[in-house]
Amino acid sequence: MGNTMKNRSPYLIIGNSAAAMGGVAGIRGRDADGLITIVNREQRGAYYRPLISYLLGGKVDEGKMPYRPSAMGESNLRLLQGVEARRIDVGGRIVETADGQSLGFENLLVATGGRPIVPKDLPGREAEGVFTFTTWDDAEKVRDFIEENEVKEAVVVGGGLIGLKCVEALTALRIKTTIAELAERILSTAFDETASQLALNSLKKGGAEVRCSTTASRILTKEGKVAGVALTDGTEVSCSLVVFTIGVAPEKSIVEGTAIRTDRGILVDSSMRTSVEGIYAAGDVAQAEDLLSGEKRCIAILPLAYRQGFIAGSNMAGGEAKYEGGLVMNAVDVCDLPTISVGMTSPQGEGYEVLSVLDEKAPVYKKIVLKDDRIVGAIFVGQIDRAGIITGLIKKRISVSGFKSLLLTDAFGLLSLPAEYRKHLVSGMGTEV
Amino acid sequence: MRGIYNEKDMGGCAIAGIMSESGRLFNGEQVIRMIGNMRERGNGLGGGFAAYGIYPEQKEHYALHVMCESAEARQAAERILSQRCAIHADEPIPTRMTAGIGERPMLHRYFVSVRPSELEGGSNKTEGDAIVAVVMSINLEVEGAYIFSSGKNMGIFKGVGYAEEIGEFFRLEDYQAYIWIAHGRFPTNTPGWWGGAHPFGLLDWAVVHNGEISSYGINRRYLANFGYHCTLQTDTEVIAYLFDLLVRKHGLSFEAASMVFAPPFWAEIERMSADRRELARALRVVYGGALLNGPFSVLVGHAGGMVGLNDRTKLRPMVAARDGDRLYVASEEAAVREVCPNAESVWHAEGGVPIVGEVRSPTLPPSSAPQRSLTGGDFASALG
Amino acid sequence: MLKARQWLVQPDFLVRRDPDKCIQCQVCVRQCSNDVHEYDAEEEVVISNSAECVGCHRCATLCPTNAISIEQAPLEFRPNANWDGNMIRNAYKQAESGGVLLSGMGNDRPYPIYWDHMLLNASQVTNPSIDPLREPMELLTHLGCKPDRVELSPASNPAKLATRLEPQLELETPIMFSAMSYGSISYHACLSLAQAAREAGTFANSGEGGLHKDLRAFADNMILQVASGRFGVDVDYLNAAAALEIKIGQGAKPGIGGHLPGEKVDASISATRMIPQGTDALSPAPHHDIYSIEDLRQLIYALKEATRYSKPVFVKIAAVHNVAAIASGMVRAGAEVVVIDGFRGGTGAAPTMIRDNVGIPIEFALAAVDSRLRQEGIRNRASVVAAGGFRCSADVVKAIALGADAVNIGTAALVAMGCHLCQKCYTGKCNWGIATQDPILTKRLNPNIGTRRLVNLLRAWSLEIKEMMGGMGINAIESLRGNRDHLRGINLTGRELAILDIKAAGE
Amino acid sequence: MKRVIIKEEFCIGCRLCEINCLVQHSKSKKIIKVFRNERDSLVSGVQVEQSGYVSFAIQCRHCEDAPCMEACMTGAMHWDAETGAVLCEQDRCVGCWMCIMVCPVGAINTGPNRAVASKCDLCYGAEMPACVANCPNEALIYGEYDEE
Repeated sequence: MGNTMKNRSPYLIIGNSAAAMGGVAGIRGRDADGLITIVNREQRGAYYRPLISYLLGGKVDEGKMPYRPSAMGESNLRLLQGVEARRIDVGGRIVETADGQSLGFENLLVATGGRPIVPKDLPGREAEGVFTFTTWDDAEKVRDFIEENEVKEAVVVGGGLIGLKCVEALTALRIKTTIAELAERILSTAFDETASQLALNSLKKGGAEVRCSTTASRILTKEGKVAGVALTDGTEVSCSLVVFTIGVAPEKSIVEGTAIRTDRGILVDSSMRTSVEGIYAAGDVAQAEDLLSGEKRCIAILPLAYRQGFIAGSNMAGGEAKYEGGLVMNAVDVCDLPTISVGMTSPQGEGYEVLSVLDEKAPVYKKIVLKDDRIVGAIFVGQIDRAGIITGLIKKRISVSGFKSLLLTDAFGLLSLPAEYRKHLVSGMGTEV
Repeated sequence: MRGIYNEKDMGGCAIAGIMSESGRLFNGEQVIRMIGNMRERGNGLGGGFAAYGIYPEQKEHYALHVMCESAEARQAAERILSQRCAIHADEPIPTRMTAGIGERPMLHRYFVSVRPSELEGGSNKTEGDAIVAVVMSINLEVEGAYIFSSGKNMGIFKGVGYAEEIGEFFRLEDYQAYIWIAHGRFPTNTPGWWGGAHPFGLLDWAVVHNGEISSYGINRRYLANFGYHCTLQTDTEVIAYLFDLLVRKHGLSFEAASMVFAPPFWAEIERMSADRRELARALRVVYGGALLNGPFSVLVGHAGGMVGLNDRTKLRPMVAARDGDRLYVASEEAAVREVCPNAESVWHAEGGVPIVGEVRSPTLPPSSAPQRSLTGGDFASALG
Repeated sequence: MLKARQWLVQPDFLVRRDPDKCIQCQVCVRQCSNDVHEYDAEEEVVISNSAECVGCHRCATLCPTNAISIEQAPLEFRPNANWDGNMIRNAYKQAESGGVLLSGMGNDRPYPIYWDHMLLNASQVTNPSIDPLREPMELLTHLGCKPDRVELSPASNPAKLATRLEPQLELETPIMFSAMSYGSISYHACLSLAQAAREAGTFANSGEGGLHKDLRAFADNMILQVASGRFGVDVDYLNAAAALEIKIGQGAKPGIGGHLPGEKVDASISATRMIPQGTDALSPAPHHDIYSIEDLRQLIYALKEATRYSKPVFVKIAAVHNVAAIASGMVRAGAEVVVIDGFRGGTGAAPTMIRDNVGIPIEFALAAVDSRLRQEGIRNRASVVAAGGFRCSADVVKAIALGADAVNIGTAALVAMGCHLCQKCYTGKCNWGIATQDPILTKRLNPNIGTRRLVNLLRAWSLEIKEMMGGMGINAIESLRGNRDHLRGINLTGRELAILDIKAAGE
Repeated sequence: MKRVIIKEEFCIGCRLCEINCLVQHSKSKKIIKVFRNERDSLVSGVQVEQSGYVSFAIQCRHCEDAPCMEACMTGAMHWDAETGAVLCEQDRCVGCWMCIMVCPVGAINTGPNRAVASKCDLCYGAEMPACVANCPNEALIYGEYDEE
């Protein structure tokens, strides 16, 4: 116990990705050298997680993976790598680790991220050649397996963002890849039919096979190795590699059974604090307020993870930062087709207005969803320049009644915006122009 | 005579002056030695003297010194003179043959007073104004005649030659004066001419001057506004007229007049006390046309004393000394030491700061210059 | 908009585009308000229509590759000393339009420029020239009525001033900006002039267009005009000024009034001029309350009364044949500053025949006025300001030596702000953003740049004036003023020398 | 830190800023060669917007807490301590376009061939950005905001 007291850390962070990095930056913004202890399940330092598909596809080398040192903040950082945090003693303000350490803390940031979902009791899921795809290790394992077994065919289960990036990587390695998506279209959460269709076309042009409204019912094995996948539609696809990219669930096991309130993820308030004083959560594991709906919601995207971590961090260091609410948004390049989706792209219910332009050939697709003259969602496919202006309008809830007609034209720009808002933006300081 | 000499006088020269502030009389021998000492500053093309207090028996009358090229010219001048003035006496100016003095004009002097008729018409026109008018008209209209001295109880003696030779020529050792000023000339661009020599005079003003007035063109035109017509186109003449205008007519003190001729720079004026700033500004604004610009040291004599003045940036030399009741002014200190080896004080004139010598003697006749040297007032009346 | 072509009128200029240099960036297309340049998207090439070119060089100046050159249209008429191309073209224009020929800027006909027939003096040996970089060189100038003499209060010692001076305008350099009205030039141009005047310690002139409310802040450096139109004149306007100027005439159009077309009278100009928006602003040829010198006297004193005798009153006239006598009358009527505008003076718009044929050169007018006022002994009573075609500091020095207290520069100031003398001011399409009210064009004159360039011009000219004065051995401007000894004439007749009252070179 | 300050009221819409931005970021740096040979391989970091007489040039504002940096998943987008500029290290960028998605002024583009993000670098190393140096009307000024 004395030992625990001795190494009681003013700042303890569980996790080592975007949210954790945001946390470090947030703390350092207010406290230049207070000890920060980071407990990291993985056997390596912080790295740019989304790069794993590019690493697999050979688009980036390992050298590009680790965070820039500048992003880490050098001083007084204690990294416990390959150490898994097991449980939190909320009362004793201690985190116990798998290897039996007791880490005392004054402020704790839970940034454990998400756990990849693999359907339980799926026949053959234990077979050699079945993988998930969320970590650097995953990417290495998949690559090693491909090399050892000279994989020619693969099946990716789950047509979300990670799935697509994975497919892109595999096709880049000249592996015939089939993607199976349970929903009737890929990227169904981020996109509407039209956008999904354009992405699909691009994906096919990229050489991938796409099967919608179906998923794996069974892994076909041969001598304990993957031989193919049986799909719910009765068809079978032969392959020697299966990657599950169905999605991630918040990795909240560590707080279960504690006083920390959870729902789908760990519930946090606008300062990213959990229901317990001094304990914060950020990133994919956190369930924070949604900008548009105001409801608490898990949004597993990188910019929010960093922002949440930053806010948690500076509050841990005595700040009073407030989270303006999360906005779902995704940018992904589907086989050289740039796409962006922000907010509510397929509105359900009353009171929504939809503007859109479509050019199938280019292809270019732009869609804007409005409610009460305010933008609540947007999709950009093929032509995404200046999409950020729209994101800004959504975040700042600016009424577009005055320039609705311009939103989707090529002429749209800052000039279309209300003068005051424009000048504020342009000035960077709100003084000039 | 005019026309040929229609050029402004440029040159480096020597100036010298002695006065007795108690009004004691003494002869010209000392001033001749002073100017002779600076022979190197002249070139023998002109020299001259002014002496005050030399005609006590005619002191009520204006003494007009005239130089004429011919008897006809002299008659023509005399005709105008006798129309407008009463001639009380006249005679040739006594001279002696001297080595170095070559061809010489006829030199004659008249003692006159203004006829009352001359004072009619022109409002508050003074005798002085009338004499000025007469001098102007003769010098302008009479070919070959030129009045070079027109004050009371004083006289100007000048000609072509080295100053000391001119002094000898005019027998100056025979005159007794309380002020002597002298000039040795080095004309650079006008042939030596008797009328062109210094001093230049008008009424009892006598001016000797070393230097060049770059503002001459506007000074001349400025004076024309007030009826002064420069006949010789010498800047020395301009200085005499300006003294007459500012001191006799406008009643400025020598100090104030000096602030006009060699004004302080605006930057200095800014630093002055409110009253003085207001005065300096007014003088510059109003009398801009009278500013004497360019390098000069000038010595001005008048019945009440003498004044030495340097240009505002002091581009010409001038030394002053005091010893007993004597005030000495000269281009070079050596000239002073020549006649006064152990002066009580010797100093260099500052640019724009006048050296004012005043004769303190009740017996003196009224002068063109103010008695109180620091304040104004109209002295025209004093001439009546 | 399609307009019928005037068949007889041929282009004045030829726009050449070097195809090897042109990068089709279309800067020229965006900058030409006369639609000379046009981008053909199909051919992917910029083409130029010379017919509309006014030769303002905006395109050539901004072209990043200097691909554009502009020449006089090489369309030559058969040589004819009597009917030169200019005359023929004018006749064509009038045959097509049936209207009065209009021109902007000053007289451009090849009359002799007498400044170029006068040479300045310098000291050698007999007196030292002065180095203005090492010694003080004073340009401070006072405009206003001066007494003949200064009175000192008799009793006081040290001396104290008794005379109370009339209000004087103090200039740090003897150069002011000519009257240019808001309306004839843009707000940015007016602002540039006002700011430059303040920075350089001199004065700008509102012209007859009133004073924009935002320019009131600069009124201490502004001379405000009262002209025949009386635009924007009220008691506040009069009292805001540093000095007032009654405009009788203008060198570019003696005897002619002004006319600002209604389309230029927008909300701001209407407010400034105090006339309804969109109505023509007409200045009558004469002041209809001034038909004689006595009437002028009445107006002068009305203005003095209205301003409690706190500011000098200027009267500006065009240089006409008997200018000297008129000027003397003006001074006797109470004008404290007489402004003479020579026949080369600029304008926003004047009938070409008037501009090119009425009036006399400022050189003679100035010499005559200064001499006349001196002859009459009233030169002290008023300052004389010369205007109309001052191109450089030497012109200014010569004018001051002839007798001017100060000069006004108009065209030179406009040129400093970018004017290229295309003479199309009256079209309102000034590509340099000066003589226009079109918001797209007025943006082109950044008043910060305009101010800086004007201040630089005044600074440069002042330095040169100091150098020239130093060369003459003069260190105060009052010793140059009217000092004609420092001028010599060259290629002038005896009569001209006599009028200018200067000697010939060599005398 | 010095920034490019935009003076909307003086922008004359000539687009010399865009032109010179291209030249500055070209290989040859010779304007005519650039427009002949390199035009398609360049995208201007500054963009002029114009409608009627309102116009201005806009480039990356180099925000204090830049959303593009937060959103960047590769660390390509970074803050240059020396100049205070927000720079995109292109060989780290994989073209995910997160930055474009979050830039509120729309100052980042997909680059010449939609490979990696491209944006204003304040003409890194230059004393003054080309757009500022070549603005004929000082509608772009290089200076500190508080100087204004």
